[in-house]
Amino acid sequence: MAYSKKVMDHFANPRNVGKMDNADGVGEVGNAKCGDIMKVYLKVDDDIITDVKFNTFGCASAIATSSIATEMIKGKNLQEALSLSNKAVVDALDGLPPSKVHCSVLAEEAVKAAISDYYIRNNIAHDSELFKCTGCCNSCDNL
Amino acid sequence: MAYSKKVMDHFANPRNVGKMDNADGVGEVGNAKCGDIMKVYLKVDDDIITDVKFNTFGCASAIATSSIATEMIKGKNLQEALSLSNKAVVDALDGLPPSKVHCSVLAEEAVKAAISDYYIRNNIAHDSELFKCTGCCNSCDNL
Amino acid sequence: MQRIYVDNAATTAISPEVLEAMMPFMQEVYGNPSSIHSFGQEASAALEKARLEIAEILGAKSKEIYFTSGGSESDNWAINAALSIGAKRGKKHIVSSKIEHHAVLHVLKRLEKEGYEVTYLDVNGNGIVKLEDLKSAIREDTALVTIMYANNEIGSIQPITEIGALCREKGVLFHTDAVQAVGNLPVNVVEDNIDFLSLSAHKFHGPKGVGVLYCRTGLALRGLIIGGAQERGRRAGTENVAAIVGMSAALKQAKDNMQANNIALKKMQAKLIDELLKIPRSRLNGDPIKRLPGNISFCFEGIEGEALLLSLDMVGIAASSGSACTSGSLDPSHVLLAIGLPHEIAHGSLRLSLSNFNTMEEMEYIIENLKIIVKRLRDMSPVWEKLEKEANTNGLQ
Amino acid sequence: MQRIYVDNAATTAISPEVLEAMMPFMQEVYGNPSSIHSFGQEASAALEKARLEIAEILGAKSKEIYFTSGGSESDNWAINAALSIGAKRGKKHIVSSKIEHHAVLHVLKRLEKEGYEVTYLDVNGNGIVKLEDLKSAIREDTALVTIMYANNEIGSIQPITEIGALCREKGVLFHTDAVQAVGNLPVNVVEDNIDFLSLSAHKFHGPKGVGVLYCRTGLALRGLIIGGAQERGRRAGTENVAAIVGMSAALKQAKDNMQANNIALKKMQAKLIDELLKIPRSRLNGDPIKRLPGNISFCFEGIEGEALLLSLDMVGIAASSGSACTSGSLDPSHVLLAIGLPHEIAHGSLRLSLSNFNTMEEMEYIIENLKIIVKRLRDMSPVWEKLEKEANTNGLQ
Ligand SMILES: Cc1ncc(COP(=O)(O)O)c(C=O)c1O
Ligand SMILES: Cc1ncc(COP(=O)(O)O)c(C=O)c1O
Repeated sequence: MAYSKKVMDHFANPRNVGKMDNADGVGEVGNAKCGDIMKVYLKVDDDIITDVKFNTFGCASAIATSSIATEMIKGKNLQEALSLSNKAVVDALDGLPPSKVHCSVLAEEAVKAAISDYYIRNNIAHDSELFKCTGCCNSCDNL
Repeated sequence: MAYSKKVMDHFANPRNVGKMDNADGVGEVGNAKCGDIMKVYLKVDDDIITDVKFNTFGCASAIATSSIATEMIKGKNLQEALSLSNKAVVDALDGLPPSKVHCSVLAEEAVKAAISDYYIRNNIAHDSELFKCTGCCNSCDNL
Repeated sequence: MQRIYVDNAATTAISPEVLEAMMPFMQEVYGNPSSIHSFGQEASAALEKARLEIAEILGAKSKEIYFTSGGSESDNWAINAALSIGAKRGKKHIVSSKIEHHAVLHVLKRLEKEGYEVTYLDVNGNGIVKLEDLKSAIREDTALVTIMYANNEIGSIQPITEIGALCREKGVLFHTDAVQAVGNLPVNVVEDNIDFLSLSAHKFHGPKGVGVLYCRTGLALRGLIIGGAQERGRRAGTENVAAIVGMSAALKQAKDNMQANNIALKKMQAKLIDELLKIPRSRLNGDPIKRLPGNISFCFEGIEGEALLLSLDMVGIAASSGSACTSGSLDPSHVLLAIGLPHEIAHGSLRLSLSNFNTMEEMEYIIENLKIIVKRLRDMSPVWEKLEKEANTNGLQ
Repeated sequence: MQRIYVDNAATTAISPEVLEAMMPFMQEVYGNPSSIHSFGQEASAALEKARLEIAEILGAKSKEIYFTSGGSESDNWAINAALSIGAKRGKKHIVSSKIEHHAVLHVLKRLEKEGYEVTYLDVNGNGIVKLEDLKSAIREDTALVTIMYANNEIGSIQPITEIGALCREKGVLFHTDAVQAVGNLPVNVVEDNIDFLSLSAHKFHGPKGVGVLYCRTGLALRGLIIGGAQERGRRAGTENVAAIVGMSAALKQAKDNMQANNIALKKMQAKLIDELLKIPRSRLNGDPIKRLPGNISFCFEGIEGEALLLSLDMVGIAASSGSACTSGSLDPSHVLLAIGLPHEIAHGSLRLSLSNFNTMEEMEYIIENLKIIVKRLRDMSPVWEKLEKEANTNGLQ
């Protein structure tokens, strides 16, 4: 259960935490029953993510993965943001305990859900396969 | 396994320990396989036990029970000596641990065996029932 | 930074007096109690003295006390031993509750796989077993009733006297996991008709890794760990003399100070409960009256327990979200689900468990910081956002 | 009065350095290692550090080390776990030896009642298992070979490397009770192909009530004491952190000083053996070469062991007649019978077991007093009288 310094830093001082009133895309994944919900807000300007905010209900690693994921996509174009993998999130946090890796998957999915929302709002064609829930966070099955 | 002070005293300073060259009666009970052998020598004068010696192979309580038993019969007449019970021996020692009570039985039997030997040597009629092994020391059965 | 330890249901600090009592047995008196020489006999005398003292405090006889490595071993052992008694008459049914500690529950789960049938009694909303339920659950083939004395998460105290009386009346063996009760409540095995009882020293300022199984005389106690003739041939292993002496000292201290401690604990407990209930959408778990004097169990809607704990830890407050053994697992506590909480609320649980080493000033500090932390986490919680919206909508209607 | 402790095979004194390593964990660092707050994480870090240190010394991996309450629990657990692996393939046969510790033997006896078949290998006159015997004892349905590393009574060291290799070759699980070996001999689980190994801290100047079960990765380790998720879900119970830290410190100290200690021990051992062999009708039990460096096991004909021990105790010498657990029982040691001694000789046994806290001066004192005591007890022994008579008669013929 020992978290890296990076995780604790992002938990204690989460970056980009907050809501966004007039977001261009909003994604929410997870459910309260499982214990983790992440909501990501995007401001998109000319295919570039100019601002991002998140709200998370969940454990310290859920908050930390949300925080670092938002940091990693800010200023990137949507294509780059879409390529964010949960592995990259874990690496950026200097690792996560095995039981917490699902949080990084959730963070990846939250970003994708927000981008998907942006595409849909703007009628931009996209490969919906990319946005399917990986089902990796199988904590729901355990309940 | 805690022995009384009395037991330790009789073990450390056994009374009447030794052999007797011209004993009037000698009794030996127990066997080395069981771990206890007691040998009691009597000098009898006019039905009175004027001297008594013992030799014992065995644990501390075997030595202590032999010691106190010889003390208890010295100066007594044979009838009195015959009435020595293992219980009296245990009491005189302020008790024995349960696993060591058989030693007191052995002591009683050693005294009786010596008296029996005296009776036989002197052709004195006696009730042989009195001298039967009680079988109480069933340590042999456990081997 | 100030450090406040309010996780005494997980484990306690060894009290200085207990440590002092233990020290000779970690230094000069190191003999093996089974040895017949003086080093051994000194150790053996201390062991038997401790056994007698513990027995007396529990209302038991010396020879009914078996030393173990702690609460879990005692629980495992008691259940296995009781069933081996029942097995002789083909009894294959066990009654327990839904809120037992894992040291009981996991044993029962394994036994179910091995052909035993287990009835897990429901508890009411306050976490208390209903006697009528127990009465109707006991069957002809019931080998054992195992119900904990007091719950480790929500602090609820079961009606043990009544349960014990009922079991005795029905002729069923009764085991109670009293790990959280002993040291905090007066426990008497005779008055409560207890056949088997588990306790663990580290819950009452004794050392870790040592406990007791009480087993009533007359019951055949099948060994779980066998070998040497220690513990009258029922529990093998060179005895942990220092720890056992420490356990006895700790129990004695707990008993001597129980009344005074309880008054102080209840005052701190009341203060925390009063103040934390002022936080909106918070709830106290467990029975408001029939609860351990040092236990405060809360749920805060809209936030998750681990984040709460780590936030508290960052300001020096050591608490727990439930039992120590399950901290870090994904599933919410089976105890909170058993008292009827939905998953999303059960996730936001916090257990503060006090000891007589805590102070009222610490309570103030906890309250102040907890309020800030709950607000901070809620502010970033999409669940809280939804709850607020719903409330506003309802308010508007 | 001078007090000399030469019963280190029964238990040892905690070394001052070990106690020092333990103290913080009996005072400030009292958290439950399962707790996620800083108190818990400090304890958890110490626990994992100890695990790694112990693993490295044994040539094992960290995750192969399970903390237990001592050697007996480890033995019970290993045997039960190994059989549960074998049970999946219907294996119902066990190979062991006639000289195992009761923590193994009693488990095997119980298993025999439950339908297992056990082959107890004979040992040679020096207390050593014969490899050919083992080879022919292993069958298709053999689930486990359990043979001790070194014997606690007579100190004989088994050919563990060869046994391990043979078991691996035959595909049979191998457990070794290394309680007397670890700390005295270099033990490497990989080189010796060991699948399960038991050790106990109090045999090498660590605290009582704590031990290790080593279980090779890849083997399904069925829990004996289950409940909380401690020890990766395999052994429930709040970890005895202080004792575990002490065990690791003790093992490290034993390893670092092993060479120097062994030289000193062997010197004292040789002195005692030489001098005691000068007593008429005395014999050294166990192998003269393949023996634990601190073990001296003797039989003196014509006297009984307990009387000898208590006499030694009266002059301040703490020794044993065999294993501590059986001192005070009526039956002579199964180990001495297994090496072929008749009952009457086996009764007169004495075990002196040294540690690096002993000195050459103490050996002198022991020799001097032992000679006097043996003579005194023989002088009052009717068995000795007979032996002398027989000798005289034989001499006359
Ligand atoms: C060979 C052997 N195995 C097992 C044990 C049991 O260890 P413990 O007393 O720590 O349970 C001992 C010592 O008592 C021993 O010498
Ligand atoms: C109710 C209850 N039972 C059993 C246990 C297990 O005790 P131990 O950790 O001492 O094995 C605990 C605490 O961990 C507990 O709270």
